[in-house]
Amino acid sequence: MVSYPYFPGCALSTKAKALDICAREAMKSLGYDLKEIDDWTCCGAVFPLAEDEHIRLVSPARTIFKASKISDKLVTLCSACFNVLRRSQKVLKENLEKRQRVQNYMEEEAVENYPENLRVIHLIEILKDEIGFENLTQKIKKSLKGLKIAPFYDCLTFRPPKEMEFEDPENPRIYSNFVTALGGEAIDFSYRSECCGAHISVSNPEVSLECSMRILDSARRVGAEALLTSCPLCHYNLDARQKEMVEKRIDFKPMPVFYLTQLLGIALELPENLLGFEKNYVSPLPLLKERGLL
Amino acid sequence: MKKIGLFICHCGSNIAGTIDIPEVKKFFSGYDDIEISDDYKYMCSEPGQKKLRDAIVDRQLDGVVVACCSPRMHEITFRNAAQSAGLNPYKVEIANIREQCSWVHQKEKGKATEKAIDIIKTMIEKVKRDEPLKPIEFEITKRALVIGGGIAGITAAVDIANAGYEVILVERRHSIGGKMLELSETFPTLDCAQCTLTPKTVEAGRHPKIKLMVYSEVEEVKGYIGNFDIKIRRKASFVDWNKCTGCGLCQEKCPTKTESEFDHGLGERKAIYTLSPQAVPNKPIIDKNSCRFFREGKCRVCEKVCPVQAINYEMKDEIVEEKVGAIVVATGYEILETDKIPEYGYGIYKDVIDGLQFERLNSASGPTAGEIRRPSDGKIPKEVVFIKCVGSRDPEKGIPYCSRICCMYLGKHARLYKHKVPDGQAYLFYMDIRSFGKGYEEFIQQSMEEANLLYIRGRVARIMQEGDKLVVWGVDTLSGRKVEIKADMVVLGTAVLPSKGAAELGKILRAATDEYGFFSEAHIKLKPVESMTGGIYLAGCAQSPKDIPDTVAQAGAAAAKVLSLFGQEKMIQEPLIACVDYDLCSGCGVCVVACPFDARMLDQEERISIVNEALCQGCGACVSACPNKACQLKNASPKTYIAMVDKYL
Amino acid sequence: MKRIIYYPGCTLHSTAYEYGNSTEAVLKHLGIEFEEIPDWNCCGAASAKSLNHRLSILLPARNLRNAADLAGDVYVPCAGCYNNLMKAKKAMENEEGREEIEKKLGKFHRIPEVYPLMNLFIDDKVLKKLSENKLNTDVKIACYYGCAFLRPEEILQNENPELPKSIDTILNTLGVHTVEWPLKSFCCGGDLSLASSDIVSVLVEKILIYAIEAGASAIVTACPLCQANLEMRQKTKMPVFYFTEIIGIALGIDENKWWKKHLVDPGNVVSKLKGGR
Amino acid sequence: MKIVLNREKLNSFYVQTIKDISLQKIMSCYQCGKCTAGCPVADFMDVVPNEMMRLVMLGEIEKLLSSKAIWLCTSCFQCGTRCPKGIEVHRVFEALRSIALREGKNYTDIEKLSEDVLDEIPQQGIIAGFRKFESLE
Repeated sequence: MVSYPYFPGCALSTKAKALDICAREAMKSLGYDLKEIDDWTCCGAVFPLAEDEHIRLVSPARTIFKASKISDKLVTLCSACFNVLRRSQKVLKENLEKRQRVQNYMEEEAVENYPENLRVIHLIEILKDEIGFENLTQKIKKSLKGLKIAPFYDCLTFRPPKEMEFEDPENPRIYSNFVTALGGEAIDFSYRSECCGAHISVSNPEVSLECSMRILDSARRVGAEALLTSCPLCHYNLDARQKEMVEKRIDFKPMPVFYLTQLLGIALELPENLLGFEKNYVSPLPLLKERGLL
Repeated sequence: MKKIGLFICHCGSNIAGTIDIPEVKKFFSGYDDIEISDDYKYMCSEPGQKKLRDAIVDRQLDGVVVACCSPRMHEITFRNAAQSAGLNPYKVEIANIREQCSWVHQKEKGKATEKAIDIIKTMIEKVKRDEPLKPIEFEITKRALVIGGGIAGITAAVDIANAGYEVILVERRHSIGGKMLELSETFPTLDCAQCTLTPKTVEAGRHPKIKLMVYSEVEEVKGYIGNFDIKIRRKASFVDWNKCTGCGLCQEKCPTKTESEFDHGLGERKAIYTLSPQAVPNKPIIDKNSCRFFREGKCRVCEKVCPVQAINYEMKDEIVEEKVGAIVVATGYEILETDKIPEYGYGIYKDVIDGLQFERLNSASGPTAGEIRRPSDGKIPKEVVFIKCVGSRDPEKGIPYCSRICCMYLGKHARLYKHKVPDGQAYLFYMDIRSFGKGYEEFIQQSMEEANLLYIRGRVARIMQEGDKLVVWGVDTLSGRKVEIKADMVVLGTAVLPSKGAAELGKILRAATDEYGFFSEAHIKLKPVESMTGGIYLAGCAQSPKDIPDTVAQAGAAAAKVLSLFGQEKMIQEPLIACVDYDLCSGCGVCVVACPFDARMLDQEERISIVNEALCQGCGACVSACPNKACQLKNASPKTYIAMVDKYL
Repeated sequence: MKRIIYYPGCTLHSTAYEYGNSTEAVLKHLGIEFEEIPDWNCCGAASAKSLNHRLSILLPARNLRNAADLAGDVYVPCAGCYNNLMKAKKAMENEEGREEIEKKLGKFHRIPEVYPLMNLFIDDKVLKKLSENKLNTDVKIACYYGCAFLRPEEILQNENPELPKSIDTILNTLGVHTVEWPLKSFCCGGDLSLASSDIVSVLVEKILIYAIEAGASAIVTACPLCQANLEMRQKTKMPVFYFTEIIGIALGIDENKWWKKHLVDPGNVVSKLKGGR
Repeated sequence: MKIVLNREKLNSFYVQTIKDISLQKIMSCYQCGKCTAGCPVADFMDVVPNEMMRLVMLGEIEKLLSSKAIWLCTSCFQCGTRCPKGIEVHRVFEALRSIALREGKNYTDIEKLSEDVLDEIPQQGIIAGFRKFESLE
């Protein structure tokens, strides 16, 4: 069993539990122990884009210090946490002036040796780079054969590419390869890397609804049966807000939106109560039952 | 006691405004070895030069110091003047009291005058020790090598050959004509590219003075201007071209089809093939990678059908050695691989094509016989989007420079498209319209008016496939709106890059290339066709992106440079180069390694190092490397310099 | 001296009475014979243009036809009239257009030349005569040409619209100092005066500011609409004259009834102009 | 409406502040518009991203501070990712928001947000949203 420090973040502990529980259980069955960091604090939720804001780097720095005491990797799953922690680590590693300013705010963590070598990784990077998608195919218990999944590439995991150093956001493949590894059929669609409207839902809900609807329409047009995401905010916009889409447009057909880890859970035959489908607004159960996957 | 003349130039007020010239003149009158000390407002003027000449004759001077501007400006002027008065030109030295003194010390006039005196003192020491030297002469091999058989190479080769000199024209592909042969029609006159070019390819093919070496590459270049030794690799074509009559039977019967590079992947060709119907020479090669016999060990159909038994599967590459006196580099260009910009979906969506592919679609000899049919389903596209600056002027994803031809060729494409599909709509996304050539702006304006082209000022962010349409997300910055077009086909005006392998060829030739791989010219304005290396000249896109008129003009200029070299009886070179004090040389060979010009070698019998006078550029690398101080530069020995420094201190 | 055909148009007999009256007085004084186009009608003005294109050509064309019966060239004081007559003339330049017009109006045995009134005075002989009557004064005047005498250039082929100088030439000949200023051929707002007077006010204000800045104490124009807009919409008190009025002063034939028609009292400037004599 | 340009305006304190906060080379923008072409919410903006860059260049900052567009930006980083000149346009947007917030110009009234949304939306959305809309004072 490999053990990594794991940072679930606030959404995964509350509103996006389905993303979290599946992750821990599924990874356990693949031989990985995700150890939740003790007494973690918020990742900051938003990476500070203004150059003169330093205080917002303190929280991520604290998390990075904590993780570094256990391992040289820190596993995240929520796209916002991934984005903030990965970019913060890059800034703190490369910009000594900022690092100093941040450390001025810290007490017990303010050590001489900044954990420069700590890598903030996304859970899917374990699946891809450590286990390998080919091996994953060997390890799953149930193939998602016949399930047409449209993988959605959220903004925060991929952009800005120079800071995230993840995958080219103009032609991302990682989730498609993941779906294929699980035996499903990955459907490429035009809007796969367009923004869902994100937090504009708070202030201009009609604008973000439009953004999300375009994404679902685009996936539907090429024959997708469900969407895949690993971002709680995308999930909210694309799943929960289908309620409004149905009201707004008579011909709108709802489509289930899976969390990355839910699909992994199905393929690894986790018990149904751990998959957290009750949190999905559009229930994937009818689709899964029809395909004999549950 | 020497007789040295000192001439101080005022350079208008450039020098006289800062340096107290009467003071300087006074200081040097009666100074050791100074026979005459004089000054003049403009020494470089004719009366100024006359002063110098007269003094040399009247006072029997054996050395001259001119205190004036940088030697880069007028050293040659004063040396020529001295020579015409009977003094060895290498006994003239410049004391730079302008760039190195008056210009930089304008605010401290007193000190500037002192410094000028010091500078002149040191140069007097140098002149005292200068040896009279003679320029070096050597023979010229009056044959030229032209690398690249496109319009640039062909033009240069024919021009040189018509003047009566032999030319070896080397082309990487197996027929000449280059990119221009792939084009359909050319701007701004819309005349057929093949019709314009083929008379030239035919002329090059049968010219008695041109030795055509196609399917060949330059592998090694040694020597120097006037005397290059070249090794050329003749790639195995597996067809004995001496026997082959070009009947075409083998191509017809060959069972293997593969993507045609001439049609840029839009059409097919056989495994044994000529590049195009108008190929010069009209001889096929076997493509080893697709030939069934080479891949699977059986087939041999071509061998069976060939009426003259020209097929030879055993053929090997051959190395040919040649001697030439000048080289013209005309290696042409490539276009940016558009997968560098994945948001446009090139290579993913079949109907997103590049400019050269459109040329083939539009060409009568192309895969659609000149009908505009899109690659995916052969339908006639009714909405076509043309995008400029794809990779050009894009420092992040492509190259920062402007590719110069895309504005024009996309305008031409759109217009030709409208000729063939009158009810279609063409959209052109542009950032600026650069129509700089003769008749170009008129062509673009006429296209807009007559062909009803819609020019949209903005860049495209994304192209995505929706059903059988390509949805183009652009912007019209003039109205400040996002623009969305559901197109049937998209043509990308991709950036022009140097031809593949240009930088490597640059290393072989020892001719500098820039950061992109274009050959560097010796001076951007005054020596635009000369490379940084003597005897190597540039033509066409090898130097920078160019349209056909500019390419042809430059190729003609390169040929003229070659001819002016060949017109000389002997090569003449400056004698200020390295020499060896044989008594001191131990033959250690350090200088051979240090020399960047391959000008040093060891005489194995004498066990000393010698200098190839034609190659040495007088850079001094060997001088500083030599542990015994055996290597010296002529007229710049350490003793001279120590004497100069002594005088200064 | 010379014989001309005169087309006063509607304004010179009505709202721009002072222009019409001063023109006639000056012509008489200079010994230029003039005859109005017999039975002239409206030039088509702006209203016909927007209602009926055909009518907007036929109306001025009829004036041309009537003028054709007299000898000489037509001189037009009003910028709008001049512009419309020239458009009709242009329409007759091609055969098709001429046929179309002649179908309605009958044969033209000639098409007379049409000039703006100013052109009459920049004739060398007239200028010589004017130069005998100097207004020796230090009043500075800004000459304002407006649009309709100058544009569209390809139809009018009159003065360079970016650098008009006919009025300046006339006034200079009379010894008046004219200022160089940039808004000589700027638009006063034209007929927007009725529908969007606020825009006209802004434009007029701008013209006035530049004229004042250039040191002018009066503006001189040749267009009735410009004159009306400039006097009516300004916040300052700068008088706007017709150039014929200034000639009138110089010739000593000006009349009080002209000055009464002005919205801005020109008395001060007039007496200054005269004072220099 | 016309824009009057002068040296003071082009180098105003606002312009300098935007440069300081964003650390972007504003003057290297050559107005290709690729940022706008790919922006998911440009359809809803009163000032689209390339126009914003242009107005910053022209020193028309007040117009931007009162625009709706700066608040509609979702920070999806599409603009900065695709900019051929490597300008992180999203950071310029953030700079404008920061200036507005620091001047106490809030965009929305927290009181008016629907309870349903606040209950359901994940925390990252709320924080991101609030952070843009409410100054800390």
